[in-house]
Amino acid sequence: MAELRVRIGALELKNPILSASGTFGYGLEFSGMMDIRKIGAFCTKGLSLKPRAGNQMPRICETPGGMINSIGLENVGIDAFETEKMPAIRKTGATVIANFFGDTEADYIEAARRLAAMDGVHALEMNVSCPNVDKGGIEFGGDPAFLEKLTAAVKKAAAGKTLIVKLSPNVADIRPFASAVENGGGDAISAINTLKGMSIDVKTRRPKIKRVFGGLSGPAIKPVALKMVYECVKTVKIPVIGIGGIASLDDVLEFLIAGASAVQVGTMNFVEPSICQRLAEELNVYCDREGIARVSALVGTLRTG
Amino acid sequence: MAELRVRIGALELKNPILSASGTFGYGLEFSGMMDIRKIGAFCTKGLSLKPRAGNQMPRICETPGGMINSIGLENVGIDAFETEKMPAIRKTGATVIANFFGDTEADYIEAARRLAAMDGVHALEMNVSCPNVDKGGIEFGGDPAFLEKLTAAVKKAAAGKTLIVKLSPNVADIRPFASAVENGGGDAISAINTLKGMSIDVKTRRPKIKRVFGGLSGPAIKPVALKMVYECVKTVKIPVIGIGGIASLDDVLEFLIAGASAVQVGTMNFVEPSICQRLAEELNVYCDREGIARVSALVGTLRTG
Amino acid sequence: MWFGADKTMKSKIVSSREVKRGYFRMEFEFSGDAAPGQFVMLKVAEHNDPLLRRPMSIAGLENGVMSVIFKVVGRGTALLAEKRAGDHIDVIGPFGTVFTPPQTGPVLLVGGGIGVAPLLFWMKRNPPRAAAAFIGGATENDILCADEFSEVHIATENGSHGRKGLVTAPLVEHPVYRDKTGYLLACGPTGMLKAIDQLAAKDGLRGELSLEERMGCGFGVCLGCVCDTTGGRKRMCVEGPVFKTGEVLWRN
Amino acid sequence: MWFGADKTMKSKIVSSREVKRGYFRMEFEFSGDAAPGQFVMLKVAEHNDPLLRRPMSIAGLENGVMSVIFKVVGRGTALLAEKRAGDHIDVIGPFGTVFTPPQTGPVLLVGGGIGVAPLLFWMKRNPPRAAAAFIGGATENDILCADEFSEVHIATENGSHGRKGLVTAPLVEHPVYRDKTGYLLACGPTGMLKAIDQLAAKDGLRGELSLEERMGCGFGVCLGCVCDTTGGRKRMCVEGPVFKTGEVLWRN
Ligand SMILES: Cc1cc2nc3c(=O)[nH]c(=O)nc-3n(C[C@H](O)[C@H](O)[C@H](O)COP(=O)(O)OP(=O)(O)OC[C@H]3O[C@@H](n4cnc5c(N)ncnc54)[C@H](O)[C@@H]3O)c2cc1C
Ligand SMILES: Cc1cc2nc3c(=O)[nH]c(=O)nc-3n(C[C@H](O)[C@H](O)[C@H](O)COP(=O)(O)OP(=O)(O)OC[C@H]3O[C@@H](n4cnc5c(N)ncnc54)[C@H](O)[C@@H]3O)c2cc1C
Ligand SMILES: Cc1cc2nc3c(=O)[nH]c(=O)nc-3n(C[C@H](O)[C@H](O)[C@H](O)COP(=O)(O)O)c2cc1C
Ligand SMILES: Cc1cc2nc3c(=O)[nH]c(=O)nc-3n(C[C@H](O)[C@H](O)[C@H](O)COP(=O)(O)O)c2cc1C
Ligand code: FES
Ligand code: FES
Repeated sequence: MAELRVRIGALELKNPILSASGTFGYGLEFSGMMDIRKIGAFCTKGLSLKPRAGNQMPRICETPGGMINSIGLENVGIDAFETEKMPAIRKTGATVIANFFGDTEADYIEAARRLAAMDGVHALEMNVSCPNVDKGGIEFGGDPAFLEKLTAAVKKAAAGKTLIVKLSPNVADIRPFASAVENGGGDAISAINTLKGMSIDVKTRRPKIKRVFGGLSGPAIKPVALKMVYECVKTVKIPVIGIGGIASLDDVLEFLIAGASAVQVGTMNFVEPSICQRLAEELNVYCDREGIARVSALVGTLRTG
Repeated sequence: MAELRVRIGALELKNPILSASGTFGYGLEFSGMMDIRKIGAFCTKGLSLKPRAGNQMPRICETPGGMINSIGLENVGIDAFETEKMPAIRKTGATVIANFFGDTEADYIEAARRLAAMDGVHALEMNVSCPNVDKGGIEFGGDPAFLEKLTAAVKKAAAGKTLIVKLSPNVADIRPFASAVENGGGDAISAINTLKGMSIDVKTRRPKIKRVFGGLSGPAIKPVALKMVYECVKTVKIPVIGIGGIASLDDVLEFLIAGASAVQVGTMNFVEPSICQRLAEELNVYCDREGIARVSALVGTLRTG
Repeated sequence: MWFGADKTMKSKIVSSREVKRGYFRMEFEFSGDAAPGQFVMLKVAEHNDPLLRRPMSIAGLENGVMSVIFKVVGRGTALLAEKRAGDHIDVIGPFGTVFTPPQTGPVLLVGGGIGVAPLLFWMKRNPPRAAAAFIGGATENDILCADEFSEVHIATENGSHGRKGLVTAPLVEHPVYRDKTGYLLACGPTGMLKAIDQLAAKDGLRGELSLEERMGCGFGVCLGCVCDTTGGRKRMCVEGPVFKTGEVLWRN
Repeated sequence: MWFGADKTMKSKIVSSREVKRGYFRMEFEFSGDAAPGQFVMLKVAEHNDPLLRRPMSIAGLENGVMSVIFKVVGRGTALLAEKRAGDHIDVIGPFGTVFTPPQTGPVLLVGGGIGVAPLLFWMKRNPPRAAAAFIGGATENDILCADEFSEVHIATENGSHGRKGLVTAPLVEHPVYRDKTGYLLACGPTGMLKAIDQLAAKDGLRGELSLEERMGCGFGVCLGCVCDTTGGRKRMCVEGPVFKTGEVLWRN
């Protein structure tokens, strides 16, 4: 039994396999399909102060090796999350990372304050990169100077809880954004969110997604994600959590070798609901077989040159 | 028999199916595998004034629904192209778009002048987006102001030949780059070149590409390409040629409906050497079946809202 | 448990045959129960393309063998149609709400095209309850499983089988509809369901409609399948696919 | 013509069997000719994942039936191994250079693992020419087709079959090697080929080596398969895979 524990800021995780926000609901939906205590943590659907109905339908479609979504950050809101979801989540024994976003800086700060104070929330993940909602998302994460300021303000509101900042890949160079998170006092970076994409139904000549553009995820984006994660790792000292197209143990290993301290699995939860648990088990078997005593010894072992 | 001819600047193409630079060699390699006169045009491997040996091996690898390459713009150089390749190419009766690049602005201008003057070259495609070579590529296409200046200078050197400028997708927003080409006097835009990506061999813990990063292409990138092409179309009045992940007639139609005047097929030439010819034939059958008299009537027919 | 942490756990296909041109009926082993109205999510290919599972209504479940009936409409269903007895298929489910007509009283089944699948399952589990089935389709080739219902009324758009026109025509003429004692269970294209919903409202009948939508997951986490109802925004895969008449706020 | 504009043109598989654990021999219909040393590009899946074709040396071609021998090393070859007689496979080729030993004189064949495939083809086309074959592999399981050669010398790294050690050991002891009249045709892992190249230089023999590299296209347009030679940078799929001894500038 290899040592799979990893540390992200103040947060200690059982293992480095997490499930990604927006692909794991509020954690409860997977009961009976997998054992949520066997994975490092799960990230909640992105939460906002007020509940949101999200975008109009259709808001998902399939693409080669991936999918596009334009859910529009539908969520129950932080109040309902606290009263209707958290009691049940606490009972599962899951490690909970509350993913959140806001429409304004004040919203972000207030959401972070609320979630940080919530019993059973172990860490926060700030989404500054959702391309779906008119006023949210990309604007917050699109300017390094503003991102640094936002990170600092939110970190203060998080009152000691680990703050992970999740970056957008829809930038020319992700490195200044990684630095902004580090300089703003963020505890960790997670990357990547979805790439902007589009698909057309040629029969109806309509976009397959009502709002035309959506976020591309799944195996198709893995090479882009891995490259950006590697760039973040080379830029900052804080831990980086790798996300994007993970579907197999080899994919997990690619991100760890590139320097990610942990990974999140997104789209593939839809295809194989128990994938995170399977990958955690396979990672353990792999480490034992390869004589790797602690998984952290794998992190950043890429041999270049 | 539908009217498949389309016009890109001064260039009239038999049909809107072209093969993309770097995936079709110098056109001669496909003889016996397809009839090059049946496609709109082919884009040569990127040419430079001096021959180049390209990057070290390994320089390709497969990814989910795509591939990464880091060829490093290996090419025979414009002299050898003229003396060793062009005579044979002229005999094929192909419509030739000479793709080119340089290390300096002066190189670009001189390459354009040479190619524009070459008998049998019908149009030029300027690659400002190759991420593979230390001093070339992204730097030229990464700043709209510079891109506009370069386009204007090269357009002058092209002495009336149609100049297509090929854009990089590795930018936060492609629209200023599209405008730069238009303002600089470019006749058309082609988009997209490859997305930056990375892949690791977990057994050896080495990057699968010697230079670590490479360009991602193939079906995986189609949604990203389509979105960027649509953005270009909405931004400029000059024609846009759609490139990225095209593998089927439906893919061609997606780009045309989004507003591309023509398309280029890249990676799929490797998998199915006669794909461009097949798609041109299928497009004709489709137009006839749907009662579309001229293919240009399809362009930009996306219904939104 | 209906599936394990092992990705390779799959159900063995017992049979697969083309019942009408482009329509297939597939049977596979399935341990566990399911109720009429529910669906399963099938993985059609081993690899990442096509990536997502495909939802299929359960058309029957008996002695550990589940059946589905599907129409080939795209890549996923084309791949499904290539599978043969003895092959394995990766199935998860059952998911979704079930038909819950009142304990007593006659039930009218209305199916359009492939929509007969869940009705067939309900009928098999409740044989004496179904007063009549109404089956519609574009042509004769689109009328499925008609001979498995005892009283059946058929309508095709081109008149090639049964009445010419929509399936709602024979429905509204049926005595059990006209005397308003019939409870409707309907599944089919959205247009048909909307028409039935409006008829039921106008004529004062109650019933349930099984809807369809693109689904990313099938178990409530992607939020890709929502529809608006009188009770707010619902996920079609968890709070549906079966909704009461009068509940759905139809888009356009 | 060996393939048409129609994407669906495929070759019918005549047989496929596992000849050793993890090694398969597949035969499929092939109209047209090919020469020993050449290879074909096989599409292993219908859809986009895995995307690229896989190169395979031609192990035989007789009466319109081509054979290949392959080892399952990854996803592509695993999918190939699932194919059965009667299935179809999308093949393009032949591509690449051919073995061109001098018109007369004894030939020594040296194959490592799956590298015997093109040698087998050459031997079948030139039965009296092969003086001896030298076949090496990690274990007994990796020694392929040994019984199809008349004079054969075997070496395995673990000694489970033939001599323990590398295949170069029996090679250099062979009289036809020692008297320098032998012309070498070798195919196998890069390390083996490099060793043979160096031996040949040292001992003054000539011959040809068939190299391997990841290939994107197989016909010279992706430039993904280059290697440096005394004649400059060459594409392994067009100017190779067969190179003369002394021609390749070995990387590290
Ligand atoms: C709860 C539920 C139960 C279903 N039961 C059945 C059934 O019993 N038999 C049957 O034949 N079909 C059923 N469907 C529809 C079936 O899931 C789709 O036909 C199938 O997913 C199409 O896959 P494809 O790859 O062949 O088509 P694609 O290439 O993905 O798409 C082809 C066309 O089908 C549409 N489509 C894709 N997915 C769906 C979907 N989930 N729902 C509706 N349309 C879709 C696309 O928009 C497109 O127009 C059901 C759908 C749902 C949501
Ligand atoms: C000219 C030529 C002839 C060949 N002939 C044969 C043959 O007769 N029999 C046979 O079994 N194999 C042969 N190969 C190798 C064969 O093409 C690869 O084993 C195969 O492509 C691997 O595919 P995969 O999807 O199973 O493995 P992948 O999952 O793609 O890769 C598994 C491993 O194989 C390596 N690999 C992938 N492609 C190649 C390649 N083209 N060449 C070498 N290594 C590769 C990868 O780097 C990786 O380490 C030949 C290769 C070439 C270039
Ligand atoms: C349907 C869907 C909804 C998502 N919702 C959110 C969200 O609410 N907040 C967030 O930070 N990321 C969200 N994401 C992004 C994922 O968490 C993840 O970053 C992305 O999908 C890439 O990982 P993958 O390729 O493994 O899916 C969503 C992704 C999908 C597919
Ligand atoms: C192996 C390879 C080499 C390429 N070389 C060039 C090049 O020399 N010049 C250029 O402008 N684009 C080059 N490209 C980019 C393609 O022309 C095309 O823009 C890209 O591959 C996206 O299209 P696809 O997804 O259809 O392949 C190359 C692509 C590949 C795969
Ligand atoms: S299909 Fe994912 S929530 Fe319904
Ligand atoms: S494999 Fe493409 S050039 Fe050789």
